[in-house]
Amino acid sequence: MIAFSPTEEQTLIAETVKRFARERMRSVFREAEESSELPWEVVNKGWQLGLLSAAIPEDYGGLGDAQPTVTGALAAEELGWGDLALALAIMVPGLVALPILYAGTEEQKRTYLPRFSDEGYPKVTAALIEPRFRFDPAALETTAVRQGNEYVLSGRKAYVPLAAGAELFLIYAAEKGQTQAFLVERGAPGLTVGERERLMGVKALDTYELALDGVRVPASARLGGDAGIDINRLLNHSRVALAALAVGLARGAYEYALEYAKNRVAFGEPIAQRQSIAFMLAEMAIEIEGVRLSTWEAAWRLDQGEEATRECVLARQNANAMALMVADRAVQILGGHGYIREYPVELWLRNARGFATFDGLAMI
Amino acid sequence: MIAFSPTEEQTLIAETVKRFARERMRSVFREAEESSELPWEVVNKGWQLGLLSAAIPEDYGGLGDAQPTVTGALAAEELGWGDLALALAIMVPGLVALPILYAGTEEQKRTYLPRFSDEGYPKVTAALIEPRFRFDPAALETTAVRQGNEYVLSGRKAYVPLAAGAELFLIYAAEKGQTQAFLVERGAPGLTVGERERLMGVKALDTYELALDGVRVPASARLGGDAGIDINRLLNHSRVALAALAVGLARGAYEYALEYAKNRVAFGEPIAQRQSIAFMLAEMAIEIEGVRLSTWEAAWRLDQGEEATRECVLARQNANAMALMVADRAVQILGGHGYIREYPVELWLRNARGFATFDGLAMI
Amino acid sequence: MPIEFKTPGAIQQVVSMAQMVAEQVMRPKAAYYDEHEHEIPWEYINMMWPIVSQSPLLGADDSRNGHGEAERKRSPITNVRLIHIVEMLSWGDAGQYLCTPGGNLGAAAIAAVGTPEQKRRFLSRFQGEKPAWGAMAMTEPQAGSDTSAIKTTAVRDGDFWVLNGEKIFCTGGRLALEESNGLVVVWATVDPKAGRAGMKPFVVEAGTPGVTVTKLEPKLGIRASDTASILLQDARIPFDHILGSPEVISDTGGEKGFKGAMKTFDATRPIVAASALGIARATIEYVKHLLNQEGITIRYGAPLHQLSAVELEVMDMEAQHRAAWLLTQKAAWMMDMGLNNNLEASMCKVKAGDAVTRITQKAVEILGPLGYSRAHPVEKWMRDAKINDIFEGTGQINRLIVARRILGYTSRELK
Amino acid sequence: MPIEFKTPGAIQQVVSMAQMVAEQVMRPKAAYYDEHEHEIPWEYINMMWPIVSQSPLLGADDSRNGHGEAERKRSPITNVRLIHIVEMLSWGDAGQYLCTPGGNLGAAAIAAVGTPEQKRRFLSRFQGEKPAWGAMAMTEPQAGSDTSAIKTTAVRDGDFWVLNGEKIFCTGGRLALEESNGLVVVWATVDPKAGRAGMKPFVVEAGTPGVTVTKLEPKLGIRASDTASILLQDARIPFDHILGSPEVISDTGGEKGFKGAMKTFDATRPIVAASALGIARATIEYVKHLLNQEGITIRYGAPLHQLSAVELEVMDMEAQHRAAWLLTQKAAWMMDMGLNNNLEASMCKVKAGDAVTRITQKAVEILGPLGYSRAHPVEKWMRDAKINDIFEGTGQINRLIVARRILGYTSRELK
Repeated sequence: MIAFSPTEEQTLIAETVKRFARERMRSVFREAEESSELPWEVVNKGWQLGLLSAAIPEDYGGLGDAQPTVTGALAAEELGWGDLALALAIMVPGLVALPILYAGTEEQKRTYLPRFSDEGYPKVTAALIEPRFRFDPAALETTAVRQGNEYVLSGRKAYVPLAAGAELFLIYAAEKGQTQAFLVERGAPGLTVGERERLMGVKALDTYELALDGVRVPASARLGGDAGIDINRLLNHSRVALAALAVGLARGAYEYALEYAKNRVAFGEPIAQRQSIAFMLAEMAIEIEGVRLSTWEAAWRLDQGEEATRECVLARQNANAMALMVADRAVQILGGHGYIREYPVELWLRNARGFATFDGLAMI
Repeated sequence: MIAFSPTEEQTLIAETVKRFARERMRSVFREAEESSELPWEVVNKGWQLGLLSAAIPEDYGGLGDAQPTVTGALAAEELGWGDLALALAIMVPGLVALPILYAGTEEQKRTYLPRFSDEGYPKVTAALIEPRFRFDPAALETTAVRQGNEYVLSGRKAYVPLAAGAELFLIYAAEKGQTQAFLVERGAPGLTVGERERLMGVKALDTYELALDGVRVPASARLGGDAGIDINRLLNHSRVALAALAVGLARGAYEYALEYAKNRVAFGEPIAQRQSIAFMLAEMAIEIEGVRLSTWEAAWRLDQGEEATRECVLARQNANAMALMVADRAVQILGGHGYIREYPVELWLRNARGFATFDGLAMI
Repeated sequence: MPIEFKTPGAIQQVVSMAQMVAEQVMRPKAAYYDEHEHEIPWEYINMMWPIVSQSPLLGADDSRNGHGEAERKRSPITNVRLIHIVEMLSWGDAGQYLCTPGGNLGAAAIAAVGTPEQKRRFLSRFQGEKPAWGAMAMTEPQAGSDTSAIKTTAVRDGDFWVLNGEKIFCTGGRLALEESNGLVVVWATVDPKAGRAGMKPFVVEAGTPGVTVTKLEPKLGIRASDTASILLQDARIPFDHILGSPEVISDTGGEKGFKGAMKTFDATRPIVAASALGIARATIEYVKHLLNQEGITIRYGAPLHQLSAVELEVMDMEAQHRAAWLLTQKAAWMMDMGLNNNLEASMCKVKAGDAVTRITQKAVEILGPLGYSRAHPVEKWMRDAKINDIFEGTGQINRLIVARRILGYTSRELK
Repeated sequence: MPIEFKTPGAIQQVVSMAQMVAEQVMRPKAAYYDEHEHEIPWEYINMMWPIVSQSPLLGADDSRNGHGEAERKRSPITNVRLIHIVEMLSWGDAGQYLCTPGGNLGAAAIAAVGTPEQKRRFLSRFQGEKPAWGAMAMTEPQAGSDTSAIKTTAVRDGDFWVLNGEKIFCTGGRLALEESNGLVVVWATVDPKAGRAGMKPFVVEAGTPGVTVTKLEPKLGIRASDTASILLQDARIPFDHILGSPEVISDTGGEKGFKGAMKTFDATRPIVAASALGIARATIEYVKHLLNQEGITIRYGAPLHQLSAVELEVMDMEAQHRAAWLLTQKAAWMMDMGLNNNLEASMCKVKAGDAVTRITQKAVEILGPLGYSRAHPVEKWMRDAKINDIFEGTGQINRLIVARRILGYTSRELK
């Protein structure tokens, strides 16, 4: 059947996250951004919602959601509505857990997955992006070379979230031209966490460059063992996560601009009563909904076990453009207020522009 | 100096063409389109305005305009305003004369150019476009092979205007991978004018496919003699001509939609008093003017003897998109009336879409 | 019912049938009917009639005989199924699709507002031996989007109404009045001073004296379909041909007749959107097919710096098409669920109108010399497409409706 | 004078000077001032002051001492020259450029509406030893685009005016009032019931008791520039600090004071457009430079099917930039020619605002991980750029002005 109604359970989860976003994330996000510091209390609370655990099968200590990606998309939209930096922080453990779930060996799953159902926020992170114009997840410059029973990793990574405190890194590298992933413990010789990066947005989330200078890991650290990973499959889970976050961010900007336009009086009536503003809002609403449904479909296909690369890529591409358009128009509708940092819309504009870059920075 | 005012002479020419467009072209263009027949009386009158002759130096029988390309752009805008099919028809002789002027040998100029100042419309045409997706003026599939004192031309051409009645063809072909041009007389063995083409727009102008099956021409038929031609330079004259025509077409559509919007009453007032319509018109006006000035600049640079490929390419690219946007919005503003053939705007939409395809179909 | 995107088997079956018709009957003649404006595509019509008249395939027909409500309850996929069929037939040829026999908009209005007796009386012809058409006549020369400006009058004369006025842009008006024993639902005012409250729908049957098709509009596209002007000169129709109450009910709460008409838009806008998206899909498939022949396949997921301009464009086409199609499915699904889809119906119409316009216009450019030539179908699809951003509410009118709904504004607050 | 696109030598010279300043003073500190919001770029200011105070380089200053008219007649390139300099300095850093000392908008208003005596008295400070700034205070919390909603009052008290109210979004207000012996032209109403007819500009000098800078807005971009809130509490200024007539001239024909203000927009909108386009050019150059390093050059004239997505995007950036820059030059040239450029001033502002927004946003995307990082300047340019679509009339307000002009509508006919 074609149907557009979440299950009762999904609705409940979405409502819970929505409340968390409204009450907890929205009360701290602006200060977190200005101070460039993660409000860990809120991140921990967000973690304790158990969204990741819900997606992990019961065999590995989780709750085994029947539609983990669809449910993830619903939750990610709400987190994205709350704040992108905090949402990404809350989702960082998934960057390690989900690749293990989707591509790990049975042993890797048994070893690592149960800890992601713990109350304590897992100190893990993943490194995919490389600091160059020609970055391509399918053709990395970071290399992994097999030497006997070990792999030697060399290269440079960027946009690695929470790397300063991470105890376990999932590091993507090209092995014979194919992208593979390796589990690397903190303190591995040759692994250096660089300076904290300075980005245009999501400033509350600390990200780092990573230098890999001949880092040696045992062969067993290779995700998926001999089979390795299908990077594209993992990227699809990232694409759909980014799309869902973008929908949430855009919805936040749209709702804010809509309320502003209804309350801001100029020339004797609310500016929302002018067609130029009203039509902008209408188009924002239409595009948000179109991308939301595209994201749901992509998520649903992943849950069905389909590859769905096309759907995931298109949902994400459309989401990038949509979120930017919506946030930019929100700034425009607020006029001068849109440009100052006491209103949230300029932040949403900066964050929205990030979606095009954030490969692998979120996953559901 | 930076200045945006045509000379008195240019203004006079533009005004003359404007009057011709309004009085002669606009009174026949719709019928010509519906009947797919050129109103030759009007085309001949248009030819007798002497626009091409004005661009040809006095030495070769012309009037020797000091800014031939700028003046050409001003005139082409007015012709484009009148009707694109008729404008292209009036400009066809230029497709042969101007390449000879810009790239011909002294002998070729002396032989051919004077006839373009005659009162009678010259029966000539040019063949550049090829009927394939990968058409590239700089990498033609039609070939010219030198054999002794002759060239042998083989291949297929499309969008050749007025080929059925032409007595002289300028045919572009790749010689050792470089685009060259060859003057071919009607009746040359192996030269076949195919069926008349059926296009989406400019239906009054008859165009044809051309088959070249080992057509032999003397070496002296090669434009520019041993030096040959710089196809890019000629294309720049085409790009700026197409851009100017697009500006004219768009201005016509814009003016029509503006008048309609001021006169069409809905919900108690002219629809132009709604911001949604008014803003559309404002953006149309802005884009038209921006492309017009870009076109003038490109034309001015050509007159200065600069290569100006960048300016010509950008003006044309921008003009394509602008003309389509303007014509599409004109249809939208007219609503149901925009869709029916008793109003001109649907024709302008079809014609506007042609600019992306009409390489070498106009030249100034 | 969870979120799901699997087309039900029952729909897949009828879509397969529609695909056969589209491929074998419509496509081969699409260019012909485009070139021969207003010739009637009888092959298609005769192929479709047995299907349409036997089963509630197409739209409001499933409400006939007064069983509409029951029918709807038994099969909560009526609207989703319908848009799938419309999409497929429009993929075949939007011009021929618009000639699909059946009650269409006329029957929809009768089904929405008519009494059980009226439904029986007027709708049975759409189950007869010969194809028949229903149509709707609303627009007038001075009244397009502003339907309240209608000047056609209906004056009571004993047991009759006398209609006078001129209607334009009546899709299928000729098929309904001249080519079959069909009917047209004509909107007229019983009280010119009452504005929308005075506007009522009247059933005008083929053969009614004083009713003439005066003109068929020559159009940019969908040329197989007739867009008729209809002149009503002292056209007398029985009193009980009025749909709904003859009373002029004033402003608040009232406008029932007019609201009825607006209500049908909630059902028909997704249908128009689906038709648009059939054209869009045809175009995308054609472009990709042609690119494939040139050895170009779209590398989904390649980074921006590796993509060609054409690849990026095709991906954008697909993304816009998909978003529009999902919006359309949702609007139809909501109807099937009995939910108010007024907002969603306009949303999908806006998006589909935009998407198909952009997709087809871009496709002509991408194909270069082939795109602009009538030897390839893309230029026709560009011409056919544009109507979808205009009829059943222009893109602007539908944006206005969306804006009013999301802002909670009345039509007075947001003009 | 024929159509010509050659920048005159006299302009090329000052642009070269501006380029030196931009490259050697502004660019090296651009990131610093972006990171250290509201620190004042004294190096730039001190470098510019001798130039600005000695020669009529920047804007309204050339009208000082009452010689404006004569000056304009002697050199019909004032405005064209000015936009070239502004473009170049904004290429350097838009934030620092906005700190350029001089009379700026405040002096422009005085030059446009003041008496010869007022010009002498108020403008001489902009030729002094120390840098001084002029500014304009119009916007209020409840009055943005709708300037007629201004609530700040000016009440006559003998030989004084007493001003009360709150102004926001005053660009350079702190520099004018706190960092120099500058002045702010404050718009206030002398008769709240008279609407625009009651609105008058008043010269408020630095040091006036009752005038306080209460806040500097934290902003998305242009962070070197202060956007000040100014509180006026019983601020007493001499009677002759009013610009233009103190009379409330009613509706028709009148509104002289307000029209004066609007008139200055005709001069300043091309300046804002030029500033936007300086950022746009910087961005395009940076992107092309980086692409060049990667071995990618733009193949102008290659057919669509051969272009990469990035090439097409860069070409579009350049085309939009060029069109906007030519519109801006034309608007400035018309001023120099003494022609009414009200339409053209808004046209170039709309186009430049759109172009720079789109260009910088796209550039961040094209550069991928580098684009979003503050280690590269593009993300800052995206942030700086956006103000140009907002201040001196949002894109929407300027579209409205263009629409009114092309349609011949009053502000009542097209709201």
